[in-house]
Amino acid sequence: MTKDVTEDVKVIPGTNAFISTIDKVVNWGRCGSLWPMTFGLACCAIEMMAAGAAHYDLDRFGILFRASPRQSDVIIIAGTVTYKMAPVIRKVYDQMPEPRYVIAVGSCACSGGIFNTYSTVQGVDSFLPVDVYIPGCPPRPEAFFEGLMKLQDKIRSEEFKWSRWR
Amino acid sequence: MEFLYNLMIPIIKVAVVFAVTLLHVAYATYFERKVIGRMQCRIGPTEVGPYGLLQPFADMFKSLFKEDIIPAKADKAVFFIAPVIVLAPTMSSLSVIPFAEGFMIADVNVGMLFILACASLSVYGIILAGWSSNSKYAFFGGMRSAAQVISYEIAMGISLASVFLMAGSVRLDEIVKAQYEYTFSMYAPHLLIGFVVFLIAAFAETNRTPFDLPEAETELVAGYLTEYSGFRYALFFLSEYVAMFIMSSIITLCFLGGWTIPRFITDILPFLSYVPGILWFLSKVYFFMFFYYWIRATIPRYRFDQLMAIGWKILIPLSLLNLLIVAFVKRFVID
Amino acid sequence: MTFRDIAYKVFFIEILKGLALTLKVFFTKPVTIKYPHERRPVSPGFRGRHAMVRDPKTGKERCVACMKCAMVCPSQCIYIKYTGQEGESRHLVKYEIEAYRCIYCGYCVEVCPMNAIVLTEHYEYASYKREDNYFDKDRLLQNWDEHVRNIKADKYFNKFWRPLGIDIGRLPANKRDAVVEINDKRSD
Amino acid sequence: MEITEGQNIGLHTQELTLNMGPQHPATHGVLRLILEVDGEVVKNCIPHVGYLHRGVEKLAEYRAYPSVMPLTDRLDYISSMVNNIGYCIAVERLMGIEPPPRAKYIRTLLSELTRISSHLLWLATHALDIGAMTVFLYCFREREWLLELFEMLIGARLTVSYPRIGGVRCDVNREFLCNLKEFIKEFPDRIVQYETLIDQNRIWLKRTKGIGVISAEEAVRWGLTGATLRGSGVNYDVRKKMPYDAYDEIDFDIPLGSNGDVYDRYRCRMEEMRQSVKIIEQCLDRMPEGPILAEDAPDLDMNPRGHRMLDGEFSVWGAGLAFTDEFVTTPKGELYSAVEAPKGELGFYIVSDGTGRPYRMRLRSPSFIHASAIPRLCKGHYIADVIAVIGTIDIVMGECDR
Repeated sequence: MTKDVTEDVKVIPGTNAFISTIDKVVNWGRCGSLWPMTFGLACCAIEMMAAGAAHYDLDRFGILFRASPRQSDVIIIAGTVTYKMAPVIRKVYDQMPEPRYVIAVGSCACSGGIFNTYSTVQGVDSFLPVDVYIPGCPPRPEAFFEGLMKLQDKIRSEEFKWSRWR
Repeated sequence: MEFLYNLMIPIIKVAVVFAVTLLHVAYATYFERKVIGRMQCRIGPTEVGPYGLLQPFADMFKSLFKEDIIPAKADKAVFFIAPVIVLAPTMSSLSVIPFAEGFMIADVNVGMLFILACASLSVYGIILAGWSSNSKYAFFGGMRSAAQVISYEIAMGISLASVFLMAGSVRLDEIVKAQYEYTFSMYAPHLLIGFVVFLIAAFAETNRTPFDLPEAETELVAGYLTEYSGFRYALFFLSEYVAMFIMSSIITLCFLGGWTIPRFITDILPFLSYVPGILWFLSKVYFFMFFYYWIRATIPRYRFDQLMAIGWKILIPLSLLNLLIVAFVKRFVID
Repeated sequence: MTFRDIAYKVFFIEILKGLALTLKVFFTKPVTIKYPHERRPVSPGFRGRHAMVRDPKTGKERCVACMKCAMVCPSQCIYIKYTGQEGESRHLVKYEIEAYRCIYCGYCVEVCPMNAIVLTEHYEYASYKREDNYFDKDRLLQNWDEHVRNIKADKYFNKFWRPLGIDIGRLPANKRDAVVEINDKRSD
Repeated sequence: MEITEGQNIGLHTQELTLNMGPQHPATHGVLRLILEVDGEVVKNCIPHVGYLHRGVEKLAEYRAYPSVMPLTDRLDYISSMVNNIGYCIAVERLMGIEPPPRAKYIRTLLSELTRISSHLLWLATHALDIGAMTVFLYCFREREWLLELFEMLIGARLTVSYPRIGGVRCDVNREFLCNLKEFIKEFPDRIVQYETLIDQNRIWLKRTKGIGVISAEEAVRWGLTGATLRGSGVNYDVRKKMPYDAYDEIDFDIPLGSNGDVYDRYRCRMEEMRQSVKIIEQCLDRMPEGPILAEDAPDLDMNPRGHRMLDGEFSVWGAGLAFTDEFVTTPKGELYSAVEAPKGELGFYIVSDGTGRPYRMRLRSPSFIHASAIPRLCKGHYIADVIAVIGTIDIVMGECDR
């Protein structure tokens, strides 16, 4: 069944086609139902709510806000992260099931923004693996959508990200 | 040969019913999002597949391939089995629902009682889910659900008892046939109080707004579902929508004449009698599903103690009153 | 409790009214803008991505390194380096904006005496890496080119270069004539 | 509300400690409440603040007066315009600058627009917390309209930084005024829509009447302001008592409640929205022509007389070094100035040491003071009522933690 590629690596013929099909289906599913967590920190959360409201309607993309981290796929860091809040965010992130994604929205979450102080984390990428950064202070809901679509693009190109935890 | 025939027919029926129901559940979520979206000036899912029609499948694939988290301090065995306890009775109660004349999986003579029993069984799953998660929010959700389902089941049972009294049977198909004798070929106008009580109790029984306290998002995060992720969460989700389907079916069967349509309509438009009964049945069921969503889009949520007060102080006396009146009328007027 | 109250209670009048409203909205047209397919027009002067104006005559930036923008910037996200001694003209060496630190208050646009910096109406520039939106001088000029490419008119005017209603005598000479020609530049 | 004590019937019961927040869908940001509950009844409640402490007051000490304004935007981010105006008024009083009348009217108009947008967001989240999710969407529909108006005016939707010390940044244009007129014509009907859904609804009444009751005297003692105070029947409004901008020339009423419960505060805010529409109409009618910036108003770089070149390589972190005697300075002294923000009385206390930067800026933020009253309001009620109480005091953590 197996075929030697080099000395150590063996390949089962035909699996690539199979795996890439599964990849496609799974990634399509993930793109179509990215559930973010209802988690607002500051100003950007208001624009996040506006993005979910009637004029923009995140539901069109199959995006539903879930309150529990266990059921959400993406955590949207919308607002200033302080040193007091950072452990909480990390804990919430750790509670999310794989695969999980992080979007940093707005200047404060991306880099600390205007608040270059003793109490503010200078960018959530110091303690979370951020997938997409959305600039703006706060970003328009459209910019928010664009960030989510960038994340979907990223998910679409993922490979083999369904086998590790199942 | 006859044995094979006897075996095949139920299997085909089971396959059809389950396929219909699962597809229904998938699209009930889509339908809900669309309906509520339109009521809120937005449009609901559109981007996944044409008109967003593949949305349920995207959700399904996603939750199938999510990581399955079991909290470290959870009671593992119970945590595992709770979604099954919720789903299994709910699905099995589908087997006694007559979708059309003679179209039911199991023709049992206590059909209605079987459904009631199953409905009370599935609440154990919710309690266990809340308890085994070892989370305070989940625990509150489970407790609320237990109290709520138990107290509303009484009102529900008593209001159904008036239907049994009128029909003289607890077989669902006979209840439908008995209704056909009446003017509108349904019990709803005659048993108005019972109908309203049952409707309200059905909302509470399925944990829908305004009685969605066990999973009240803004109070208890996600209630008993708080710790469930991925596929296990999807099972709860599935059983909630199946339960809604069953409740709508019971309302249709017991109060709205099931698969029949009022006789005066067929008198005027005779060609309507050729339409298969299952279509009438499903259209009535879907109207109630729509009503569920409609209510969800319109009114706020009760508080826990108020919910219990309504159940015990208003609905149960009302349903008892209804039963009394029906018994009286049945004994002295109809007979 | 009046008769009306009792009637409201028994017949669920207020809930029926609510149901009627939601049903009415159900049959009206939704207000949703289907974003990737249709966009709401951005108001002129929206404070979006930064750009440095490319002078149509020289093809270079207009900045004279006066440092005013770096000084007023509340989030201190503008980094400038220049050469040139006191008394002679300065030469801009480095002009960098960290877009992820910027808070889009538009102070730099307003304070710039040369109309060299502008916040364009472009807002879709989310990125996968934080470095992607660290704009240096060339990138800022490139942003300007990208922005100008979509403008049909010959001239560009940002309303914060010369705020409406402010006495013209208060403004530096360059800001009084705030319009930028963008036609010449397109040839290169 | 009666609470049966566990000990009285001889059973040993233990109170459950429930941690609500900072990640909780109903705590309006990052408020954290530690609830001690007996069953579902809240026996004790300890609010924890500081999860959004960003050091705004400290940051203000390192910035020139005009550059502090974007910081005030992000205090109460729902009503950033009022914060800006409050700050500008404080600095103007400190510097002795009088803004021209047109600027005053524009500010008044925009304060009220902001008040509407803030109250809409309050209603949206309050109703969503109690379970009426459609009200949320309807409120955001109108709020989007308002944000569009702000964008038309200044180019930003939320964090506007619109006013300037001594006036406003730019004049209102015709497009803005046309849209605004359309909005205020349409808006009262929309308020009726929200009221159709919740005002008389039996569930809403049950959830809000008699919850979080606070008497007038007690409310004053707790230091409550704004609609949270007026719901108890105390007629205190900074717009009337200490008029600023053009409020003394405008005729409007202060809606008052009587019971001091969640429902009365809800009614107060709904009426305030109607009053705001009335104020905007008057502002539009009476708005005079003229300049929008005072003659002696400083520029953004605090430099009225021309520009001083700096030497050599310049590091932005030393920006403070640039302010020398040549720049506009403020007289020494200290000052407290308050405006009526949608949440309550928003005060700025500024100490000036005679340079171009505030020596100390202290904020009297209504949300912080209201947050301290949460335990008083929700003790003895159910968990679900805690949500209603958080909603009714209209807390914004950005302002509370600063």
